[in-house]
Formats: sequence, C-alpha cells, structure tokens
Amino acid sequence: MPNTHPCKLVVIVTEAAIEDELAADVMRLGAHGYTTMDVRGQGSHGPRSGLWGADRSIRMEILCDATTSLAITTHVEKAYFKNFAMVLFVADVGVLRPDKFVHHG
Amino acid sequence: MPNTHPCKLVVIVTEAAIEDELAADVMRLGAHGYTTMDVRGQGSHGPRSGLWGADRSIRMEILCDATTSLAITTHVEKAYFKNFAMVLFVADVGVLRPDKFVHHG
Amino acid sequence: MPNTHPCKLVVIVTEAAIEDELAADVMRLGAHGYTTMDVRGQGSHGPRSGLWGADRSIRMEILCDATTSLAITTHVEKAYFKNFAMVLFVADVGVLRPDKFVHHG
Amino acid sequence: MDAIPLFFLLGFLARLARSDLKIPAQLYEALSIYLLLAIGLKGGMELAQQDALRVLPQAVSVMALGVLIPLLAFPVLFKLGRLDRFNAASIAGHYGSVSVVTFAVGVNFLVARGQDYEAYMPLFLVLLEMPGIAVGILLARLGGDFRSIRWGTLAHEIFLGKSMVLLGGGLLVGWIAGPQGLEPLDPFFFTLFKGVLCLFLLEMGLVAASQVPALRTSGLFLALFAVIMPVVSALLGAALGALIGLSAGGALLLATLAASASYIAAPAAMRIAIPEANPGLSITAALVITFPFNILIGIPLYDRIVGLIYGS
Amino acid sequence: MDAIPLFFLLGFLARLARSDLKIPAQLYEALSIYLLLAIGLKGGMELAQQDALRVLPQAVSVMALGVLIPLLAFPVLFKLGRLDRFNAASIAGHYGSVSVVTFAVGVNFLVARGQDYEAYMPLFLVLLEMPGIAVGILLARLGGDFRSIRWGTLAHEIFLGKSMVLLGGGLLVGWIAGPQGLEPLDPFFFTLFKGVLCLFLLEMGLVAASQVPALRTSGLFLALFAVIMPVVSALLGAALGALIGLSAGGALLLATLAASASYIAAPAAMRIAIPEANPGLSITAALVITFPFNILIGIPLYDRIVGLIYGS
Amino acid sequence: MDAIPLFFLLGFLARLARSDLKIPAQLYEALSIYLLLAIGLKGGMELAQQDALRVLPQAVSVMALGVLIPLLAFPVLFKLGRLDRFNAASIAGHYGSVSVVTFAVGVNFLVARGQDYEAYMPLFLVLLEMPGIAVGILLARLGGDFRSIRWGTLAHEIFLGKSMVLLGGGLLVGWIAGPQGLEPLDPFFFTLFKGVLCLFLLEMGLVAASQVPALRTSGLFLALFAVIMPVVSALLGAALGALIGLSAGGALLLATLAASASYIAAPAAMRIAIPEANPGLSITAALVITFPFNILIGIPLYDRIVGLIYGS
Ligand SMILES: Nc1ncnc2c1ncn2[C@@H]1O[C@H](COP(=O)(O)O)[C@@H](O)[C@H]1O
Ligand SMILES: Nc1ncnc2c1ncn2[C@@H]1O[C@H](COP(=O)(O)O)[C@@H](O)[C@H]1O
Ligand SMILES: Nc1ncnc2c1ncn2[C@@H]1O[C@H](COP(=O)(O)O)[C@@H](O)[C@H]1O
Ligand code: NA
Ligand code: NA
Ligand code: NA
Repeated sequence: MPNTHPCKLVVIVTEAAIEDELAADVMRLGAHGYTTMDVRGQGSHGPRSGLWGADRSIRMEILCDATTSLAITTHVEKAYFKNFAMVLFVADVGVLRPDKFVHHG
Repeated sequence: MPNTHPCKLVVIVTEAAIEDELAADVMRLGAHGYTTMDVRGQGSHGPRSGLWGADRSIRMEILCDATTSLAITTHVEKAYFKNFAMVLFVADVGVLRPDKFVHHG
Repeated sequence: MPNTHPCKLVVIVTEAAIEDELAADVMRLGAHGYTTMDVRGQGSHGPRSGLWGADRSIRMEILCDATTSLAITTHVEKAYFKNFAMVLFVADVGVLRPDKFVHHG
Repeated sequence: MDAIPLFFLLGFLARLARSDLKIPAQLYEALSIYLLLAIGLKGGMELAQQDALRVLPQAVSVMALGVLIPLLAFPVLFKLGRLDRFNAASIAGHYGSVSVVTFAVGVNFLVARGQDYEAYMPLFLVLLEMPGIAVGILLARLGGDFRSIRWGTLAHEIFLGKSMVLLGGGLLVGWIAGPQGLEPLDPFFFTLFKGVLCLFLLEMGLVAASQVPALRTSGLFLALFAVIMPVVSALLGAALGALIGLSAGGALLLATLAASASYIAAPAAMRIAIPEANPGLSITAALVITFPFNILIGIPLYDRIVGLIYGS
Repeated sequence: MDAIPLFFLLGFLARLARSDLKIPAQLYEALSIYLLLAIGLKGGMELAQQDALRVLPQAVSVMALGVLIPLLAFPVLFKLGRLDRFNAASIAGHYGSVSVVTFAVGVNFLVARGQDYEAYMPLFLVLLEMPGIAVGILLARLGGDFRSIRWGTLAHEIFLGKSMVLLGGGLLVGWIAGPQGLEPLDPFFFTLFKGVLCLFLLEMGLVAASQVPALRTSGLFLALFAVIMPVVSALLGAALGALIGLSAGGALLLATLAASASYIAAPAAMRIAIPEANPGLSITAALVITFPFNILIGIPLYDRIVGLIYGS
Repeated sequence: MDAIPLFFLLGFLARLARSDLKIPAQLYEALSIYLLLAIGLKGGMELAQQDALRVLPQAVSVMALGVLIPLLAFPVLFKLGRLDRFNAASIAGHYGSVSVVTFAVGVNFLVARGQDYEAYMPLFLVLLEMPGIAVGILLARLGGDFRSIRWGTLAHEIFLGKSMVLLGGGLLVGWIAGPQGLEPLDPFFFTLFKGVLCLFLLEMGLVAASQVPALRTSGLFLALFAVIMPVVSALLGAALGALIGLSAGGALLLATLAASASYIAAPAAMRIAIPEANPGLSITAALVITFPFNILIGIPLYDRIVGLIYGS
C-alpha cells in the first residue's frame, strides 16, 4: 500500500431501532463520519430478515484512529451488548488523507 | 486493537438465487451467524445490475474461526464456483466476545 | 488462510451521481469486476441521508492486485477528491482463484 | 365471503409452507404510510363536520380507557405470569395501544353489513395510540431508576414517531381541508383503501407466520393472555361505548380498538424506551396470536357482546 | 393506437440509448406481486361462477399441452441446435411455461376489440405455469444422475415459488370470496390493472434491452428458435382451443399462452434445479426475442390463425 | 382549503420537529416516475388534438424564455452575489429549468377554480426542462476550458436523463396513442394523480426541512435571490404568455414554469457537468426557498399579475 496510511475500520451490525442513537454516539466519541447500510442476517438472537419494521438491521462502518476505535468499541460494548442484537469487528485498513480520520480531541 | 481478539471474516458475493441455500450451508459448517445485503456489480459473468429478478446479487459476510472459514471456503469452492457468478474473500479482523464466533463442533 | 492468496480490496464511498463514471474508470484501470451497494452516511460534506435523488451515496468495493489498487487510488484521488464527497480505503484480504483478480495489462 | 381475512391466511400459510414469497421492505413501508395517512385523513374529514365540544368528553374518556388497560394487564403479567418488570410493562403497553389494521378490518366488517358508526372514530384511534405506550414505559421504570427516564426522548418517541405523525398529521390535514378539500384525493386515499389493506394483510400473514417459532419459547401463559386480554378489553370498550352514547357500530369499533394490540408503533417505541424487554415476547403475543384472533374470531364475538349490551 | 406496446418500446429504446432511467428493484417486485395477484383473483372470481366439472376436462388437456411443448422443444434444441443437455432442457422448460404479461397483453387485445373469451382463462394460465418447468428439469436429469434429483426441493420450487403462490393463492381467494367478496377490491385490483401493466412493460423494455448484448453470444440458431417455436406452439394452442370447445377469443388466449415463454418463474426455478445451464441463453431467447415478438407481432398473427380455424 | 400545500407543511414540520418519518428511497423514485410519466402522457394526449403548426411558434418562444432566464440570473449571481463562476452558472441553470411538481400545483390551482388553460401546456414543461440546464453548463465553461466540455456526455445527460426520458417519452406515447388509446389508463395515470402528488409533497417537505441547516451557510444574498428571481421570471413568463396568445390560465402556468427552479433534473445534470459547483447552494435556493415560496405565495401572486395583464 505505497500511498496509504494505516487506519482502523470499526464495523457494527445491529438493530435498525438504534441507528440514530448509535450515529450520535460515534460522532461524539471522535469519529468524523460513518457509512450505514441496510442488512439482514442471523445470529444468537435468531434470524432478522428485515422484512418489517421491528426486524430491520443496519451495518455501520467507521474509519477512525486507534484511540477513537477503542473508545467506540468500549462504549458500544457497555451500552448495547446486553440488550440488543449486535456484532462488532475492527479491521486494519489503509487510507489516503489520513488527517480526515484523526480525532483532534 | 487492545480490546479485540483475532477472527476471520469471510465475504461472499454471489447470485441472489442461492441466498437461502448458502445461508443454510454456512450455518451447517459451523458459523453462528451471517449478515447479508443486496448488491449489484460486474465480473467475469458480465454486469449484474440487480434491477430484476434473475439479475440480483447478494453479499454475505460471516465472522468465524479459522477452521470454519476453511470449511466454508472449501465447500463453497466445490459447490458453487463452477456454475454461479461468485467471488469470495477472507480478511483478518478483531472482535469483542470471541466466543460468539468459535465453532464448538 | 491456508487456501487463500493475498489480494487488495479497495473500497470507495461516494456520491451516487458518479457511479457509472467510477465503474468505467475502475474497469479501465485494470480491475476485472466490482461490487456496489447503496449506503447513507455522514462526513466532512455533512449528512447524506440518501432519501432523495441528489443525496444518495454508494459504496463500491474492488478486489484487485496491488498495481491496480495503486492505479485506482491515484486516479480517484486526482479526479474526484476535490469536488465530491468521497472516502477511500484499502485492505489486505485473501482470495481463492487469484488469477481472477490479476491485471494482465 | 369477505376477502380480507383470506389474504392474511394466504400469507400465513405461504410462509408456514416455506414459500419464498416476500413483500419488499420498502413496499411494506409504503403500504403502512398509505394506510396511516388515509385513516387519519378520513377521521379528520369527519371531525370537520362535528361539533368539537360534543366529541371532547367522549375523547377524554376514551383516553382514560387507554390508560386503564395497561394498568390492568401489568399485574396479571407480572404476578400471575411471573414475567420480569420490563417485559410485563412492555407487553402491557402493547395492549394499551392499538392496531391500525385491526381497526380497519373492524370498519370493513361494519361497512360490509351496511351498519352505521360515528364517522369520526379514527380520532379515537389516534388518541388511543399513545397513552398505553406511555403507561407501559412508566410501569417499567416504577422500580428504582424512575428518574432515569429521559422524558424528552420519551415524549419525542411517542408524539413524533412515524405512525403518530402520519395518523395525527393526516387527521389535522383532513380537518383543515374538510370534505371539499379532500374530494380530489378520494380516488387515491379512499377508493383504493381496501385493496391496499389486502396487500398489507398478506404481508402481516407472512410476518406472523415467521414469528411462529418464537411461540415455543414464549410459553403457554402468554398465549392464554393474548387471547383472554383482548376479550376483557373489548368488554370494557363496549361498555364505555354504551356509556358515552356511541351507536352500536361505534361501540363495536371501540371494543375492537381496546381489544387490539399494537405491533407497529409500540414495538418501535418500546425498543428504545425499555431495551431490557425482549421484543420477541410482545410481538409474538400481539401479532401472532392477538391479531389473527381479533380479525378471525374476535370482531364477530365483540359484535355479539355489543348486541347483548345494546339489546339488539 | 394501443398504448401498451409503446411503453415497452419506450423502455427498450431508452436503454439502448443508454439513458440512466431505472425502475427501482423493489418497485419491480411490487408491480409483479400486484399483477400476479390481480390475474389470480380475476380468474378465481370467474371460476366461482362456473360449473367446475365442465371445466375439468379442459383443464386436463391444457396441462397436457404444457407437457407436450417442452418435449417438442427439447430435441430441436439438443439435436438441431447442438446445445448441451442442460441448456436444451432449461430452455425447453422456459417455453413450456408461460408469461403472465404476454397473457395480459393478449387479454387487452381482446378487450380493446370488444371480443368475448372464457373469463376463467386465468385458471389455465395458473395450470400452465408449472408442468413445463417440471418437464424441463426431468429432461435435464434424464442422462445419468436421475436419482440425484432432489424431488422435495423441486416440488417446493415449483408449487411454492413466489409466482405460483401469488397466482394460485389469488385464484383460491377469488374463488372463495366470489364476485361479491371481491367487489370492494375492484378499484385497486382491476381498474388500475392496465396502468400498472404499462409501468411493468416499461421495465420489461429496459430489461430486454439490457440483455441485447447477450444476443451476440447466443447465436443465430437460438434467435430463430425464439421466433419459430412460439408460432408452432400457438398453432397447437389454437387447435387445442378449438378441440375443447373454447370460443375464438379463448382459443386466441390459449394460443398466446402456449406461444409465450416464462421469464419470471422459470428462470428462478431453473437456476436452482439446473445450475449447469447458462441463464443468459434462456433469458435472451424468452425475454429479448420471444416476448417482444409475441406482443408486437405474434398476437395479431395468432388471431389470424384462430380466424382461419374458426372460419371467421 | 386545498390539501396539497398542507402535505408539504406536514412533511416540513415533521422533519423540523425531528420526527423519524421517512419516505423510503425507492418509493420516492416510484412517485417521481409516476408523476413525470403522467404529466408527459397528459400533454401528449392533448397535443394529439392540436394543430402542431399552430403550436410551433409558441413552442419556440417558450424555449427562448428558457435560454433568457439563466442569462439574466448569471450576472446577478456572479457580479452582485460574488459567487464564483461555477456556482453562479449552476444556480442560473437550476432557475432556467423547471420544477414538475410546482407545475402540477399550478394546474391544480386552476382546476380547483374551474379555470381553463391550454391543455397542451405540459409540452412547454418538457421544452423548458433542458435549455436552462444547457445554458448553465455553457456559462460555467465560458472562462477558459471551453473546449474541455464533453459535448457528448453533456447532450446525453440532457436528453437522456431520467426525467427527460419519462416526460418526453410520456409525451410521445400520449401523442401516438391519443385520447382513445390512453382511455384505459385514465384511472391509473390521471384519476390518482392528485393523491400521488400529495405523497410527493409530503416527501418534498421532509427533504426541504432537512436542507434548512444549509441555509445558514448559503447567505442572505442567495435567500433574497431565491425569492426575487422567481417573481422576475414569472413576470417574463406572464408577459410572454400574453404575447403568444395564451389564455389567462395558460399564462399563469407559463409564469409558474418560468418562476420554478429545478430540483430533480438540474441537480443530477449539474453534478456531472459542473462538479466544481457546491450542490448545497443550488438545492437550498431551489428547494428550501423557491419551491415553498412558489406553491404557498408565488402562484396566487402570479395569478394577480396575470390578472393585471389580462385586465380581469
Ligand atoms: N457470525 C456472524 N457473522 C456475521 N454476522 C453476524 C454473525 N453473528 C451475528 N451477525 C449479525 O449480527 C446480528 C446480530 O447478531 P446477534 O446479536 O448474534 O443476534 C445478526 O442479525 C447478524 O446480522
Ligand atoms: N474484482 C472484483 N471485485 C469486487 N467484486 C467483484 C469482482 N469480480 C466480481 N465481483 C462481484 O462478484 C459477482 C460475480 O462475479 P463473477 O463470477 O466474476 O461474475 C459480480 O457480479 C460482482 O458483484
Ligand atoms: N470516518 C468515516 N468513516 C466511514 N465513512 C465515512 C467517514 N467519513 C466519510 N464517510 C463516508 O463517505 C461519505 C463522504 O465523505 P465526506 O467526503 O467526508 O463527506 C460520507 O457521506 C460517508 O458515507
Ligand atoms: Na388495545
Ligand atoms: Na409456453
Ligand atoms: Na424556471
């Protein structure tokens, strides 16, 4: 990756009901942006086929620095893991314009 | 990734026609869940713009341990590569709650 | 990843307005395919909630070799970063059938 | 035979038989937007022709009914059913609120028979949507962290939730525009209504059948509750209807509203306000049992009850 | 001039000219759900007014036609066209099944001229949907791995596929509800039908044009097959119509059904049951050639043929 | 009171109050496809009943108006407003083009009052869609890289953009099919029109309110421009209407078209052709200010202006 700089990618799959709340959390914790899409799936809470209101899931991905990544994963674990269908993973990726994703907290 | 544990992420892009079959395969092979979304694209089978029934594609992603990842990739290669438009890749990611993704087979 | 071969995954999130143009660019630069999906999100250009024409975003992902990845990132940076809402990242993944993604330029 | 319940059955059986028939998610949303708006508009239009002062006392007592029902349901669920406080409160809230589609099926029941009812009944539907949900949330927090309720978020969720805005907004638009203003909208919002309702019931059948596996885990108590509670509520609704001077048709609709449990507005609000509650339980009860019970068996039964009360 | 084929042309030309016009995927699904349900309901409603015993022998012979057509098509494709067994069988199956939209255009052709036909023709549409597909699958497996057919999956795919459930389910609902029960659904399911059909044809034009590049690889043989086979099938259909005592209008519709090739139900079923077949071939033949051929040239031609047979 | 502006207000207020009400993206697309096609069909149908030669000189002068308006707007934005060339040109182009929904509200204004107008006015809508956009793009490139315009892409974007294909294609289909050919489509495309328009206005209210925050950055000048420019254009439109011999109703519609700014076709074309322009500025002006101004205040005002000119 000659022209890219290391960055964290945090991905959260969860219930659509908390989309707005989660987006607000993520921005508050230092991310400068996020990308969301509608998904369906299955997990320990059973199938979520997304065909009607209460059954819809989203997948949110956030590019951010390691500190923000840690802040997000820690917060999300505490605030949502117990009561919501949720999966989270973090990957190492490379970005252009690294400043775009660094938290100047 | 101080608070995460290594995990495999298997991603499969293929024809929507086999969504249910593929999901059943994946669960049978030891995954505990998957996340699916509707996509469009292009590949060696030409463009698949997803605007009507036979032309729809999906993208399924599965978090699992290395053994399950190997089982899934091996099975999928054998069962679908020849006759279906399909792409598959595997990434190394980090997860919280690693037990959620380990196959107790 | 015993059965996979290293490959680059380039992911671009941007305005839906340039979907066709971007797809043509990517193929011209040596990719053999791409996968696109509809997304929404927020970034330095403000929220893009995707509820009407001008506000729609897409996420395109391209599996390709390192040379093509470099060509795509370089081109995209030059052609689109200034005037369009856009984020790009690159990840290292493993694929089966590596030939499918190598540019024979 | 009336076609409406048949569409529900078609969806239900198709899904049980594992057909791949699906109603696309955005079509589902489009259908609900249409139904909520149309019912609101209809009610507002009729309200424009009423003396508001005459309706006011009726409206207040109907809202009181919406508060009463979850207060009755909660102890039954909590003590008798041994559900935890959160689940008991959440389920009580679902039954305090109402189901728009059940109401529409009730109206259709009357129309098919040519029986009259107070045309402003949709107003009561709108008024009954919220109090039950609010009471449910308060019940969940009664224990200790009562001050932890985020009143702002709660009020927002209740008054500005999608269904409330469409129902209430439709009501206001219909009220302001009146019958003349709405006349050019008739073909779209009123003539097509029943056809759209059929599509929605097809989808409800699919959804209900997809929740059937959850029945096993929800237990016998909840299944009984989901059949008995509606009948009790319908009795209260019918009695109140007689008390406040509704026609027999109006009393049947009020009984139907009381008997119905919300599976659109309440689940959305509860998921945010009582995240500790298991949404599977309330949805199984409201959608898999109470909803089909009401449209297949309940409404004719409540009609009998009303007949007894009104002595016809 | 009739507007329906114009919408197909508009979509076709727009796409050829590389316009960015698209019908959103879920709108496409919504339109097909509507069309399938509406046709089923219509047929069921008319069936409710028939003596079922009188229709039965007709129904059986129509299904025999559905079995015959792929048995004729297969050897042509396999021997003459030198396609492999899988592709020959899959394409034969597409032509054995039927196209709902072609049928609707045929009905419109009669209605526009004020010509009568047996109102229960949609029953035959439903009956013809499956046998062709089943025969196609059996032909594909005739070689060696005949026992490898997963009969359960196959039956499931055929009887519980989306289009079958909507068509057949609509038929049942229409039959049970009867004309009275369906009356309030008229404005939605019947009055709007032709307008919705136009939107769907716009989309079919877009889709057909998007498949045009595949024409190059599919070869001349398949192009010829896709024009000649429908005419042969139409002859069989018209003759059978006369034999079983249909009116001239009914015979034209049966000819149209026989001539039409499935591009909704069959592709879905074949992709699962005969994955070895290249879906591009069958779709190009059925959708890019046969479909426009039928709605632009075929139906008037079959009308002539029926005219000759019925001596009018 | 007319219900149409109320739906816009409902959406606007719901969003300002942060309701979670949303119109699904594909429903939005479905509604626009319907509205564009319906207006095109209507215009084409009426055109079929006209003497094309009589309409031709009117059509040419209307297109000239579409060229004139951005030429007037550009120097104001560039010199007075101190916007850079790209933004000035892009905004000028938006105001040179037209808003289909504003036109529909104008038609509704006349219909509600029972006032006549030239039934082929949708032809002018189609003709006004493109010239303004083309002029805007040329203005943006006037500086140096004039040769850098990709004429092919530009022409493609203008003539084959979604809205142009639906409006223009509808016009052609309506023209060829004529009133008889379209009659069976009446219930779908014409009877439902106003109801669908209401849903679309609800969505426009949501979208406009979601762009309100951008008002802060766009500045006072642009806000003033977005109110004054429509009035100036309406004056030109009304005057031209009188000059070319339109009825008072026709002149009001031409004034409304002139006053309206595009927020569907122009943003899509400009984003590709003038990527240097900030889409937030033009959309705020066209959608958040000019659109509601026109439907709430503008149309009655232009009606007065036309009244003065026509001396009624
Ligand atoms: N192993 C997995 N791989 C990918 N996605 C998963 C996995 N487990 C769960 N998910 C997704 O996360 C959602 C919630 O998971 P859960 O909390 O386990 O029910 C599911 O509906 C899936 O969309
Ligand atoms: N190089 C690639 N990068 C990303 N996605 C791809 C690539 N190649 C194929 N795909 C996706 O996989 C689907 C099937 O690929 P194929 O079997 O090559 O036709 C395509 O329709 C694309 O959505
Ligand atoms: N930090 C981020 N993480 C994930 N997605 C982002 C991020 N920043 C921006 N995006 C996405 O990229 C789009 C354009 O970004 P921007 O150019 O920053 O406005 C946004 O609308 C988001 O969908
Ligand atoms: Na209730
Ligand atoms: Na056939
Ligand atoms: Na204008």
